[in-house]
Amino acid sequence: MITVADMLTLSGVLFALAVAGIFLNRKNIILLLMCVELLLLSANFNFIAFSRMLGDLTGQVFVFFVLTVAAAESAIGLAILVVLFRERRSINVEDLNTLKG
Amino acid sequence: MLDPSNTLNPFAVAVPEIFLAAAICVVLLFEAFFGAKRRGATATLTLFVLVIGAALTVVYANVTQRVVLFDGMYVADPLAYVLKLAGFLIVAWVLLYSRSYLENRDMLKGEYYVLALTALLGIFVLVSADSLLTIYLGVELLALSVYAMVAFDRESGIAAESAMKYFVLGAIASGMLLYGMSIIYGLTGTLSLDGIAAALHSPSDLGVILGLAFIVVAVAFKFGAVPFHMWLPDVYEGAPTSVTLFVGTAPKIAYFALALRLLAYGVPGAAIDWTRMLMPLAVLTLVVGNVVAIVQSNIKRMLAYSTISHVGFIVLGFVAGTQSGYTAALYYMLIYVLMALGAFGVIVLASRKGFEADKLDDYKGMYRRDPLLALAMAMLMFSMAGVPPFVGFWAKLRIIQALWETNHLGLVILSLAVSVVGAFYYLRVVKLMYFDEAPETLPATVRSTGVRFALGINAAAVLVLGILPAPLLDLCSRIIG
Amino acid sequence: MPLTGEATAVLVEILFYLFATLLVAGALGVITARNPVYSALFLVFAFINSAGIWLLAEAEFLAIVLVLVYVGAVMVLFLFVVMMLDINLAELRRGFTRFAWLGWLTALALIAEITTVVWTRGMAGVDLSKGFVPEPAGFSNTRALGQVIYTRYAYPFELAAVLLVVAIVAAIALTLRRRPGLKSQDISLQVAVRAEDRVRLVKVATEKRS
Amino acid sequence: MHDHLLSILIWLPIGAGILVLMLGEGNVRAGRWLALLASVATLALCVPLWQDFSTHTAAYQFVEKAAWIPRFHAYYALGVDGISMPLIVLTAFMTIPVIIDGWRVITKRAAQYYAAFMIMEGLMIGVFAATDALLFYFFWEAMLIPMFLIIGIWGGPRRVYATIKFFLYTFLGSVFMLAALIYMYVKAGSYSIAAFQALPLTLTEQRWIFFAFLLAFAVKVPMWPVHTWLPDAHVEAPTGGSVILAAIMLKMGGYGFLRFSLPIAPDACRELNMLIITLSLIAVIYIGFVAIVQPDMKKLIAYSSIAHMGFVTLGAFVVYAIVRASGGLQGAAMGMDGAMVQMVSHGLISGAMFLCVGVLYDRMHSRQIADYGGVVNTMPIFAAFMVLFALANTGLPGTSGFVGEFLVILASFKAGFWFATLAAVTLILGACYSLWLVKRVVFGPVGNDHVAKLTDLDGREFLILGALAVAVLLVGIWPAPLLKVMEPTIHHLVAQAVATKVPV
Amino acid sequence: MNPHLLIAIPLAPLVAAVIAGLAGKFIGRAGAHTITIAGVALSCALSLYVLKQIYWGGAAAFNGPVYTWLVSDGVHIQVGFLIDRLTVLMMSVVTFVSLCVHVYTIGYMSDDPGYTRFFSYISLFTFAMLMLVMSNNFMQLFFGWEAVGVVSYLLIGFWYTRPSAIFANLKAFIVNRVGDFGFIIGIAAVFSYTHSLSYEAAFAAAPHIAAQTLPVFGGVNAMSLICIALFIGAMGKSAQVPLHVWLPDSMEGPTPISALIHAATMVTAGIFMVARMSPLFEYSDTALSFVLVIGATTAFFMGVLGVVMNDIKRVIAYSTLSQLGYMTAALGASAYSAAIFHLMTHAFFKALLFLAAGSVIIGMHHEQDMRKMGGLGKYMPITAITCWIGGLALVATPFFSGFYSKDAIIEAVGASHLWGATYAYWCVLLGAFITSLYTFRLLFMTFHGEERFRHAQADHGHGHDHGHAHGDHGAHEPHESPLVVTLPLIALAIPSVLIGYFTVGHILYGSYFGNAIQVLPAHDVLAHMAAEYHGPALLALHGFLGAPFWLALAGLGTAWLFFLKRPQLADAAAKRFGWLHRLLIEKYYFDWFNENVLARLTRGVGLGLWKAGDQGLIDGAMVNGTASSVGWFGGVVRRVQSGYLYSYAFWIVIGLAALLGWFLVRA
Repeated sequence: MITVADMLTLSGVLFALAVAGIFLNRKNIILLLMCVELLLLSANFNFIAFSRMLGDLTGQVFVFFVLTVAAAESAIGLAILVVLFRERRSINVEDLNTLKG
Repeated sequence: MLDPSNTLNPFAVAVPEIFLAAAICVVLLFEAFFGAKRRGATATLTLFVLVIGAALTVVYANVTQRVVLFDGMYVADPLAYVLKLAGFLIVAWVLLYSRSYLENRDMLKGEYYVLALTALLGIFVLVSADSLLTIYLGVELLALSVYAMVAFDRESGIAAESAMKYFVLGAIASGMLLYGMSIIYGLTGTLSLDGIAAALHSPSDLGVILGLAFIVVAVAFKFGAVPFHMWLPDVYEGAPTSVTLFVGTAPKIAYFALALRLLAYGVPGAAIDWTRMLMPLAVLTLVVGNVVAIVQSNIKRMLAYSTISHVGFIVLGFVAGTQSGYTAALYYMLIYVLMALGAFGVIVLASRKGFEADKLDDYKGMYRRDPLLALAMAMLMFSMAGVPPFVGFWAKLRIIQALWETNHLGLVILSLAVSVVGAFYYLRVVKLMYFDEAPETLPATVRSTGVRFALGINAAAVLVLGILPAPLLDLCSRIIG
Repeated sequence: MPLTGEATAVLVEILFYLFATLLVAGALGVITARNPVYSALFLVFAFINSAGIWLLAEAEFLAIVLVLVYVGAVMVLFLFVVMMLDINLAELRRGFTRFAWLGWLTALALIAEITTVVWTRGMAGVDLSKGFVPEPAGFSNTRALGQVIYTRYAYPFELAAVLLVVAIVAAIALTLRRRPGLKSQDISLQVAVRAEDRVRLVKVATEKRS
Repeated sequence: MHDHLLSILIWLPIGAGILVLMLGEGNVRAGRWLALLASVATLALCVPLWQDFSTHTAAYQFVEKAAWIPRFHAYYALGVDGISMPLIVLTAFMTIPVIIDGWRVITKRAAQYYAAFMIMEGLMIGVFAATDALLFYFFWEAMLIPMFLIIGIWGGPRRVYATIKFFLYTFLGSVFMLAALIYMYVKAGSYSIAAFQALPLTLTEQRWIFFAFLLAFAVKVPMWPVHTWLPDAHVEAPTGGSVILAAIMLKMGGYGFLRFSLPIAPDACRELNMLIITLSLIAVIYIGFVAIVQPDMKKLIAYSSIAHMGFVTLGAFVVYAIVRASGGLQGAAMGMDGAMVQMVSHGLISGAMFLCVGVLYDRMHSRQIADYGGVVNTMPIFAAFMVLFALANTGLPGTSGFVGEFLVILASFKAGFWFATLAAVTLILGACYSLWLVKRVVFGPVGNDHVAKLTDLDGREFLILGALAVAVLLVGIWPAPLLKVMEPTIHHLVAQAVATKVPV
Repeated sequence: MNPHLLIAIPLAPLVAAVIAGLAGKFIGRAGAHTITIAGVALSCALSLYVLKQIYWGGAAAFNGPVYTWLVSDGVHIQVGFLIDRLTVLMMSVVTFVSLCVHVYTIGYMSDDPGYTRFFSYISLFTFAMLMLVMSNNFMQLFFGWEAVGVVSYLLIGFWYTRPSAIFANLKAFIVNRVGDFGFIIGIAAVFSYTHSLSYEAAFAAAPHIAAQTLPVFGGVNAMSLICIALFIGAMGKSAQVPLHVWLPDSMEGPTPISALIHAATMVTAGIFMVARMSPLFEYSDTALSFVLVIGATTAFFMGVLGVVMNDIKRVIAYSTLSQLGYMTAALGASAYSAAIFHLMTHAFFKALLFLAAGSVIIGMHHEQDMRKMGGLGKYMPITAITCWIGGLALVATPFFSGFYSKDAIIEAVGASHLWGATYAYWCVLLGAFITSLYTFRLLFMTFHGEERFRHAQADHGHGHDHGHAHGDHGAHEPHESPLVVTLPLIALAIPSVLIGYFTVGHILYGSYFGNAIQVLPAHDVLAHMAAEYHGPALLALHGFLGAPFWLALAGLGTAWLFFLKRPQLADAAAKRFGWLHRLLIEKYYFDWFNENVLARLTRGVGLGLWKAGDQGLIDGAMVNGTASSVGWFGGVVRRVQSGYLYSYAFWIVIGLAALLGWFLVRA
């Protein structure tokens, strides 16, 4: 039997890995975007788990919208990435430190 | 004014959103067909839209009690009414200030205005949200529009850099928001804020803390509270100034509503937990914002840190965790937006292509270059420092009053001490403008009478509201209830 | 051969752990792969495993959407961008920051915190050790969702639409470039063309032969 | 008109200031005259204020009250009693010399200069006239802005450092006062000063409030060790700025002690009076020594201001020491009388001293004592004034400087031998720094060629120094009217100061 | 008594001073001196009239207010007059001497550009002095006290271009302020016991105060403290050791001032004050002893310095110090009448001596060094004779006024039984010898012997009295002074000789002072002496038998030997006792101490507090330190904002983890 606790633990692990990935990677911004997707995935796990636990569809509806939003978000994120790459010729996180202090 | 029960259409109170959504389409189409030929027509149209929107808001959305629509996902209440009206006006003002800036830099495009309007719609959604789902969608709608606006100047590397940072961090934050929401949903089985408020009564429960921590972090991120503030200075500095002007003003309304609805109205049962979580954040925010602002040489960045310090005050209103505190936070937020509008407005108006007017030293001898701009800026700076007779004083006073009511001695002392530190960098701007002489001839500022008039009104508002603060204070108290 | 309810449960559990293990492995792959293309593929792998778990949890519609939208669209977009940007892969070889250990440590701390809460069973009276509510026979997850999304959730749905518009507008505004030197058609000009603009009737004076 | 006399006194100069500002730099002539006219009119309006002031009551007079922020029970409430009325008159009086002083000297952004001073006059009168704590604070802080600009725009070479130091120092002090005011509002439900005075407070609360007020007022007075903004501000400020700073702004600290600290936190004051007294005596002695060695005339006068203001705080707080030493109240009112008279007198004398330095500075553009010498040879009339004011500064009987010091010393002996003895050291130190200054600047052979080319006072300068000299002598020779005006209020104040507010 | 009349007495010179001071330009020199002399003359006449009324007319003492200065804490502090026999005597002396000096000034200052200013000052001084002596309360006393000090300050620095003059006047003021410091504490102490500033109240409360103990210095008698404090004021004003240092320097002022202020009137204010306060001093033996010892010390040791001075005015100045010491010693011995009596006689003969010295200075074209004089007697006969008269009065030659007063003092001190009386007696007794020595030295060196001015002309021009150029450089032959100068000399010479004879019976041994001066029976040395008094002539004849006379004679002989007969002996003695000579030349190193130790210490403390305290600790460490540490902190925190996306994310996650962790641990 899959318990909610199992699901939550799994999502927690995913969440942590996503977070770790974000600040482990300094070479490539695209990886950061992927990590964000993982992050959203982990939240979705929670929603689905709770939705199924409660027998309430709302959670799944939420996930549906999250997926929509995530797609839109990716589109914009990648668009920004393209603009950035055109300007800087680099998507290396370490080159992204003009603004600081 | 309108009692929704008397109108035929129950959705009448949602007219601001409906109108705005329709207007977005109109503006988009207008741009597609006429935009290329008549540069600026879209801008004018957008201003019209905003003015009409404001008028419609006054007519239709002026409710006296809570109206819940869309299956509990939408709420119209006096707070929403006021914030929406403010939203229209602020964005109108922002776009008015920005026009020549955009024109100068070949950014006067319909997409910019569409994005501004969608961001405004996001704000409205947040302001009227009564469900975790609408909150999330509002946050995203606003955030995505703003990300795009920040990156809008495709010629600017730092704009893209800041947009990228903003985007990635914003996405992390919304991930956290989602995670926290999912926990809350799991604990209560509902997305409705009213339902959550009714269901959650167990403060200091581990699960509640887990969910709250994520939500608090997300909210703090949106506000720009330390240590979740790091996007803010970079975005403020990196974005085109017109966008900084936008980012620094209108969204604050939404974030306030976000915090109020999500925390204060959503989980009042665990207020003791989230107020305690906010407390260290508020302390850090106040200290870091003020202290780091001192060492800045870029005025946009300096104002960004100043924003952070103001956010500290707004968060303090929430830390108080009382009606009075929320009222104070609302008042502070409105006042802050008014001041930021003016301050960033001055930067926008002072700049020219090739001269961003974003270095502090660019303001040397400003009084000679443009007395009106200098005067307005000086008034705004004094106001931000919290010196009477300007309105910023009342904002701080109101927060401190709320803190005293809840006996937060330490926070009172800290907030006041840092505001003295803060006064320093505001004074420095005045010093540059009034005490120093300009090194060489600098480009002229915007001469448009209309825009200057708008700035005059903006600055005068800071003074008039400072001398006669009662109406706005009353309004805030009334709409928080 | 139909399995017993208990056997099904065991199988589901086994599958869950399998998928979960693969999912975590995939996720690890995403964040540690040297090549962004590999990362993207690891992510696809992770999504597919997630979809599997969601299927196990009887959230069929979302599982399919995840595969369709994410794997089919978003990840392709990612790969597309990775390719398009022509990034020097050699240079993007992975390299962790000096503070990588702190990153791992924080991740561990987060996992510890979340699991602590989850396994303490103290979540506002909600029992997390329960399984899922069984769906009634003939229940269609997709139908149930479809019934509410366009009715109860019309408002968010509209908002989602606006969001997508924003994404489109933003993507175009940010990436579409009109290069001044490029020769391109102006369709509206072509359409609006009038005969008299194109054809010039020239009256040629006849020359008298002398 | 009496119903709105105070309002007129506040808003007339402010209005005039705004008008001057709007006239702009192109109409400086008109602006100047307007400023002068308005300041004279303000002083003229002080005549009915003084005339019709009843000396038989400690209650506020000329009261006005209008709703301001009804929700917070904050009112636009004005009124004067015996301690605020003389200070208002002083303010109105001292603004005129400042306006006249700038007549020809200020050429840079003159309209703004006059506007700043006129606006400041209104705000300062507002501080003294406000009977609502919030309104008081409003004026109190607002006043910093014109002063900040005055020092920063028309000041000397280190004006930026000085003015920011001034602003931040005073700002730091006052924000904590604000905290205390709001705290009391939360407890009392009103911002009326009278309500604060009537509010029962535990000793702990009073202590906090006391320190909050102390910080605000001590900075303003200024008391040792939070005085270091003053020498800088004074040195860098233009003459008019120094005059207003010394003559009026410092008084606000003393006024604050009398109006807020003593009646609102009497038990804390009783408990901590030795702190104030000690600081006051340090101010008198320590600062006296420091003043002696100053090479800069303005700095010297600035330090002497600090030392003199020590008498104000000493006089205000010695009441507790008197009660402790003698068990009675005899002499308590005298201390406060002395403090008040000292404030008025110091306003006149320090203002006059700064004007004197201004007269020299306008001619030589130096404030260094070493650059002068033998000024009397070329400027005999000026020298006469300077010597007179310097002597007044030493507390010479017959000048106003004597009255306050004398009363305070008399009162403090009731508190104890050492109080009076240490306070009286000022007699020696005051003479040292004031007259050594005179010796080096005024007397002696012509110091250098620049001094040789000096010209004596013109009519304008003669007028203002003469008016101040008359005032200084008048208060010195016949202070009775001043004391009479204050008497009921001071008695009331003493009663408040020794009553306990700790709830039983 | 008519109060208006009394008000007119101080007011007349004040009005004159104001007119001369403010309108000097318009009324001119003649106008200025006319009006001021008229003012002082009126004052003098009225004073004499009041004297007549009070002493001979039997009018009661007047004690009443003029106006209320202020009311504070229920205390009415008034300006008012107490006119009794003591007061009126002082008024008469002051106005008379002042009048003489006014007249004398016409001649002395005739070619000074500050002519009108000078007249304004001395009239103002007369006003201030009158306010002092006529006062019936401590406030006004202090007012007069300070006012005379200020005018003295202005007059010492009259020639303000001379560095020595403006040094001297600053010194005078500050030293006086040290005295006033004590004085005001005394006043405050009196006030604290009586809650009033009137003499009346203080005198009435005297026995009560004497019973109190003040908890300072381990407990002192209140009356002792009051009296010593008040007397410190007197020490400043009356130049008693160690606050005497200003008086010799004050000779930088014009000579009429030396006569008026620094000999006859202002410096005696202290004497007057103690006499006035006799009802208080009587209750404190400690204070009286203190007064006695200080006075006697001054009398002897300052006199000694007169012997080594060469500046004619300084000799007289030290003589004044010494005589003031005599008066003070008399006060200490409770012989207040004797002190006042000596004050009066001294006023005449010392003013005379100063004016005569001034006349010599005029005659010598502003040369003050006695070593450049000699043999002037035959050129300036009137001056010489009047000067001799003054000198004889000073050395207490029987029948001269000085004899009656000074002898009485010596005897009174001898009769005193207070602690220190023996020491004091020896001081005042030996003082007689010293007085005689320096007086005759002065007379011999100036008017007799070799005419040294002839070879002194070469280096003429140093040590000027006047700072301004003197038009008359051709004639260096000494000449007699004009009538306006000599007339006051004669006018003063007459009382110098006679006044003692005629008044001693009244003032000293009679009941002149009545209850204006109070002496407790236990201290009443004069009553004891009065018992043996049988008329002035007999007293004078008896004087020839007394030790003081023989000591004076010895002084005459010594002076004659050393300074007339064998001048080289003086030099030899100076060489023989080099250390002593040096000690005397350096004036016991008082000035050295004040300048090198006290003044330097003060400046050092000031600099130290300023640089280390204000600039270093408060501004440097606290104010700017706070500012810069905030800035430093800002710089550090700013570095956290590294610009790297991963570090931003890191902070977000750290924040989350920390927040979560902290709350989970708490819960």
